Amino acid sequence: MATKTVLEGVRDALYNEMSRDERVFIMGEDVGARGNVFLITQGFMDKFGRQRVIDTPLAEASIVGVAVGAAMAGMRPVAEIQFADFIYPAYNQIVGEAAKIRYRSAGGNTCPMVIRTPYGGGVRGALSHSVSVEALFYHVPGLKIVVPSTPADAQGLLTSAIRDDDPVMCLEHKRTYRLIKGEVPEGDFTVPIGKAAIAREGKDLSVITYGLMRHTATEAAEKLAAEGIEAEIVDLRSIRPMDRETILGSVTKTRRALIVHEDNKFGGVGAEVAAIIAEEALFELDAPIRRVCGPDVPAMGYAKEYEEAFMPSVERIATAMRELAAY
Amino acid sequence: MATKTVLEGVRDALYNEMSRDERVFIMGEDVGARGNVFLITQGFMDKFGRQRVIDTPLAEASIVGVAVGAAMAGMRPVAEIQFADFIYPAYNQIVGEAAKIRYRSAGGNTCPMVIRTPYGGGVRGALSHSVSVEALFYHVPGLKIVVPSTPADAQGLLTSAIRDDDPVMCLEHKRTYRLIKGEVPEGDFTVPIGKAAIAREGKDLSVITYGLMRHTATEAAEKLAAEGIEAEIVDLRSIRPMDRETILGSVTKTRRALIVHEDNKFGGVGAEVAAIIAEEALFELDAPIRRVCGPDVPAMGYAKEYEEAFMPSVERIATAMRELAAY
Amino acid sequence: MKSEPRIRAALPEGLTPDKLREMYAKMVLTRLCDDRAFALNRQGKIPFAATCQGHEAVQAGAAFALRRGTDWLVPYYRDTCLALSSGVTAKEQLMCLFARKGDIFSSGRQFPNHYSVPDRQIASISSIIAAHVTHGVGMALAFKMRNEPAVVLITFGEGSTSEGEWHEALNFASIHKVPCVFLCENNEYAISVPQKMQMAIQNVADRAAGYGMPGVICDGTDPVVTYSCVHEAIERARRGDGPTLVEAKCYRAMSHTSDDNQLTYRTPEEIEAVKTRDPIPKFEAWLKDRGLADDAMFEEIREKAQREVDEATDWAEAQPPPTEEDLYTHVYASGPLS
Amino acid sequence: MKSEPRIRAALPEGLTPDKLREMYAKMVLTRLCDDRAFALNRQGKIPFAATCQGHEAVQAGAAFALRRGTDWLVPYYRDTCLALSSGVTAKEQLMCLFARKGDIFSSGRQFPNHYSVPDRQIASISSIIAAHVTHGVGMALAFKMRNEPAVVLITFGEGSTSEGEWHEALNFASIHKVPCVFLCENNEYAISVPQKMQMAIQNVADRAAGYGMPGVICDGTDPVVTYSCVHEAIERARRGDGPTLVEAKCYRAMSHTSDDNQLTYRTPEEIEAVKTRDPIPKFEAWLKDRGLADDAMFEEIREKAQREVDEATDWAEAQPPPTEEDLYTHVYASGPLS
Ligand SMILES: Cc1ncc(C[n+]2csc(CCOP(=O)(O)OP(=O)(O)O)c2C)c(N)n1
Ligand SMILES: Cc1ncc(C[n+]2csc(CCOP(=O)(O)OP(=O)(O)O)c2C)c(N)n1
Ligand SMILES: [Mg+2]
Ligand SMILES: [Mg+2]
Repeated sequence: MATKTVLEGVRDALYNEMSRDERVFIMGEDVGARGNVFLITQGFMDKFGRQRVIDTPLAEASIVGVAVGAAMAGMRPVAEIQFADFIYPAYNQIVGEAAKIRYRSAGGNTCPMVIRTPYGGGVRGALSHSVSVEALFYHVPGLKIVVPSTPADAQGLLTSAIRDDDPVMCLEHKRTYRLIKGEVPEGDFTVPIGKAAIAREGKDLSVITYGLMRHTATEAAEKLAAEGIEAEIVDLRSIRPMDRETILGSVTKTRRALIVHEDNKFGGVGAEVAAIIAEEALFELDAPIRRVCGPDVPAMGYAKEYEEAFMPSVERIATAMRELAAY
Repeated sequence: MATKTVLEGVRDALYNEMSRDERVFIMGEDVGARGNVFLITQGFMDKFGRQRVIDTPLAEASIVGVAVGAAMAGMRPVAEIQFADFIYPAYNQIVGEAAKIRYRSAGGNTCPMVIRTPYGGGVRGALSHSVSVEALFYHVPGLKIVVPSTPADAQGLLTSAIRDDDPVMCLEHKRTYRLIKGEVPEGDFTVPIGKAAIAREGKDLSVITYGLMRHTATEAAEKLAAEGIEAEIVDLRSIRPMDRETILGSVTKTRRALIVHEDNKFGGVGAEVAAIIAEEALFELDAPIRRVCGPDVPAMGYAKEYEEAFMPSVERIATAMRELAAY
Repeated sequence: MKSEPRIRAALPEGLTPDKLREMYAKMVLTRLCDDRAFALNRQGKIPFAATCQGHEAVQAGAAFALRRGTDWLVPYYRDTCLALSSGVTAKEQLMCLFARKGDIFSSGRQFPNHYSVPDRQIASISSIIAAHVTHGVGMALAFKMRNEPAVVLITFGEGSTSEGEWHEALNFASIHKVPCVFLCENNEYAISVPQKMQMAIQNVADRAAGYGMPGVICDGTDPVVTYSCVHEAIERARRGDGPTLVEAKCYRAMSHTSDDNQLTYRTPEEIEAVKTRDPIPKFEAWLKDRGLADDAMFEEIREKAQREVDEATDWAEAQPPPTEEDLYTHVYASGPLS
Repeated sequence: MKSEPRIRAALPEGLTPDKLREMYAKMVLTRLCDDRAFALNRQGKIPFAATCQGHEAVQAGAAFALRRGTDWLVPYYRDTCLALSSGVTAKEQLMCLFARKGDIFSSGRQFPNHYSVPDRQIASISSIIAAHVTHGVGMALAFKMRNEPAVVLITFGEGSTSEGEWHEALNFASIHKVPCVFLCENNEYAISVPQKMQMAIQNVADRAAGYGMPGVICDGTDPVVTYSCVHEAIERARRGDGPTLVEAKCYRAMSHTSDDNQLTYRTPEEIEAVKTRDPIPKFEAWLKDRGLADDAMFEEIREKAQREVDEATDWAEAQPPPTEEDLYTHVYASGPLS
């Protein structure tokens, strides 16, 4: 086991897969000489050559569209969108094209590719460098979406994504890149897409979350442990497919469900989590389902005050946990 | 009261608002000489002139983007996307721009515009002329989304949308255009955005739905009435903002909730409806929440068999209602 | 008849009298398939048909410029003749019209003419205009990365060049000099919108300069001229000299599709006028003029094609439709819910 | 000093000696604001700064070509000098750097330089590259529909011309001959990506032909030359003759933003070389050469600007930040949840 940051996990997955498989290549803005704006691909151009580490023009639809074509022709492209806020121009290629190629050709063509992008707030990224985009894509059959929150998951899920035969979006919370450190297995390993993790065991309530909020919620849980409340933290890791068994297993055990995400509440991923529980475990619950999420405003503002008011805090989560446990 | 089709309701709203307010104009593909592919704007070019009925180039991002700019400059554009499946290239303009202009400029700029588009299946539109797109937008603060299902709502909601000071998406189920006829008030009237309608009163269960499914569900309800089960049909009409009171009022009364939509189930609008109920009325329920939706496959196929297997039918809905009532 | 060797010398590189006659045969086969589609639509047997009448010459010419078995085609929905000239059979074409389960393009999921025939190097497309253009570029990038000799032919209408994605595709392709050819089938309309409402220029080919690539205009009602232009562009791409934008001027003989009515935006005079430009009689005259074919041969070709289309129709109509279970196949490699 | 009337005759239409000195003053004020932003960033007082060093001349020239109070500006994030030359004050600029509640552009919601000043005809933009270009076209369309005399100036970097939306905007504008001018500030880089990796052409202006509009190249380190080109384009638009694409060749003197490090992709020689192109001393020489200013005047202007920036900094820093409630304002006209 080595200790790495999330960023290093991402880098190592890319590096190892490019070393292992000639079909894998990277394309995106500033991924070459600059080595990506977060320095994830620093040194890659020298190691793998300009042909496999392509600095694209500033045009997201073509970053994804060209990658789709390359995937159809047998490559394994990893397309990078510099910040998730810039993924909108590529929406047609992701939702209208990549997600439907296998289905529309009845398996004649396939689209094994990865779209990676840093998302999320808490880094003073202001209105256009802070967005969460998972809810804008998770409704789309044909896509898979992973949201790692630890270095091991970042590396293992991205590795799985690159090896997957279908298009996978890998959403990396940019605040975790350097903040979150953790143990990562040595050598080749993967984390399966579609399996949630129990980040912390507990018996009094279940907190279902993902991304940076796994860590914020865990902090809140540690606080509550001192008060004698043991929260179970379920880190979804995959948003689509979603691990219904783990969610339902945890909720059935604790009989209380709190959903936490940074993204806006209305129509967020938490809505589907709540719906699954309400459909399948309604009578196992001793309290209403509760969501702690980002507010329903258009964006996270630049000023520190906006950011702090937007992001679910340890305190807000802890309060909700306490109330739910006492219900 | 006059009897109209949904299509006529849409046309009359456009016609009346263009007559009433010089700032209102239409832009889109084939809206001019052709009078729109469904003939909604037939004759408009002759009446209002080429300047106010603009045949655009085949480029959706600019249809919306130019409309956004015109709205910022004080006009009231109605941008048409020919089929909802072609809205993806305009995603950036809708989600990244229109929705955020008021917020990002702290009210300095605003974006009063309408985006209308026909959506939905059941017309043999195949893979790229059948999609439901509401769940891809309803998560976005700053947008409003209406989904009329009757001629009166089509006219009244589109009129409200055009008069609204913020961007409103008007999703018109294309199957309803000529199929659904109904009474429409004479003269100037509006239907408020954000208010659901009780399409049918009942005491045994609530069916929460919208769009074409309002009619399919009502048919199912009539069937069940013969068996002594009285279903209440809630037609959301607005997806964002969503009428929580009417949903919760109905569910609290009937103690059973069935959500029906044509769109894919996972992460669909029904997820948020379920979440709202599970948060606020969990202990009012006598049965788990249930959803009858389109299947989680990438698209509705061309062959009749695909279409029939995809669209929730009267039978499927009636069965779910029966089971829920008997729970 | 003039002696064939002398004629051959005057033919563009790669074209033989046999190939010219085959080209003609594909144009005729296409016309009959097209007519059949509209007849079936009128009979209520199929809900939708899209015509390629007026485009047969550019498509046949372009198809024969491809190196069969090597080069890839990323077509658009109006490319019936390109497909039939690239190995798609009448039976396969009719199966997609009837949306049968055995339809090899999409198993009845897509509208007609949304080909996907990987074993004949034809890529899958959606109906979303211009979305396939970057795909062709990406395929060409893959071939370049793997040092394969394949070139990609990407087609679209002039209306499609208004889309942002079209611009991005040409820009990317020219920067990276990927082996592809952009072929615009300019029929002067995007549904009802005439070219002058789509762009402030006369020639789509004028857009090539903005990408530093050659822009070539050709008479798209002449398959030999189109062949030559596309052939040259393809071999240029194969040599590693980068992409070319070829604009073939053609026309649309009918309404946009079976759902359209051109009388709402085209004058009867205009509709009559385009009929005089029919590429099939024009090509017949060309072939006869060079002694490469005569009326008897045309008749024979037509009869053979008619038999083929009739048989294909009966056969395809009798094939089974998809079933409810087919709704759930090919969602992910691993199954419907992954 | 040469007599001013003679000089004036040789000046481009609309420029007076006073205006030229004002232009110079705006360039200096901008430079000081820019330096201050980076100083504050290094001090940890603000998390982010974007430079416009190397762009001052093109921006000052363009700003003075606008008819103040009538014409609209749809700028991009690098347009500090355009904004300060169009009526934005140093205090307002500093308020956005500090993200204070009273920031008139966004109330501290957006990154610095994301102007929105409707009372001075400056439109709101996001950070999403090229998304504002169609907005400018739509504004121009509105002015045309209402028969108003306003022209819209839309600016962007050369990297932004790769975006599909850029293409769509120019295409729409030229078809409808809306009164706008597209001004490309070509500094040869999109963050780290040099022009040759962004496009296969030498001049962005070459793209104009694809839209049937004039493409003009000018020296963007010379405010008077830029003024002339933009002025001509604006008056052309105002006459109803349609849009122009103006390319001003300039350079980026520093890293992309405070978050970037240009040493990873630019050689030290290149970084040194661009410094010699500084538009401010160049313009000083131009003014002196024509007897329109002398060193004492430059000194005076600089001191005044320095005082302005210092005062603005202290004042802005002392202003209150937004509060938690401010998170919920301006979501909809009717309130946070409509
Ligand atoms: C993104 C998108 N927008 C709109 C449409 C509707 N549509 C289908 S074909 C067409 C016109 C295409 O014109 P052109 O590219 O010139 O091709 P042609 O049909 O003339 O061969 C339009 C607007 C679509 N399919 N996709
Ligand atoms: C859609 C989008 N993609 C990527 C970015 C990240 N980004 C910000 S500025 C920039 C480079 C812009 O280059 P150019 O247009 O030449 O302007 P310059 O900064 O050189 O003035 C990039 C890639 C963005 N803001 N928006
Ligand atoms: Mg056309
Ligand atoms: Mg630049």
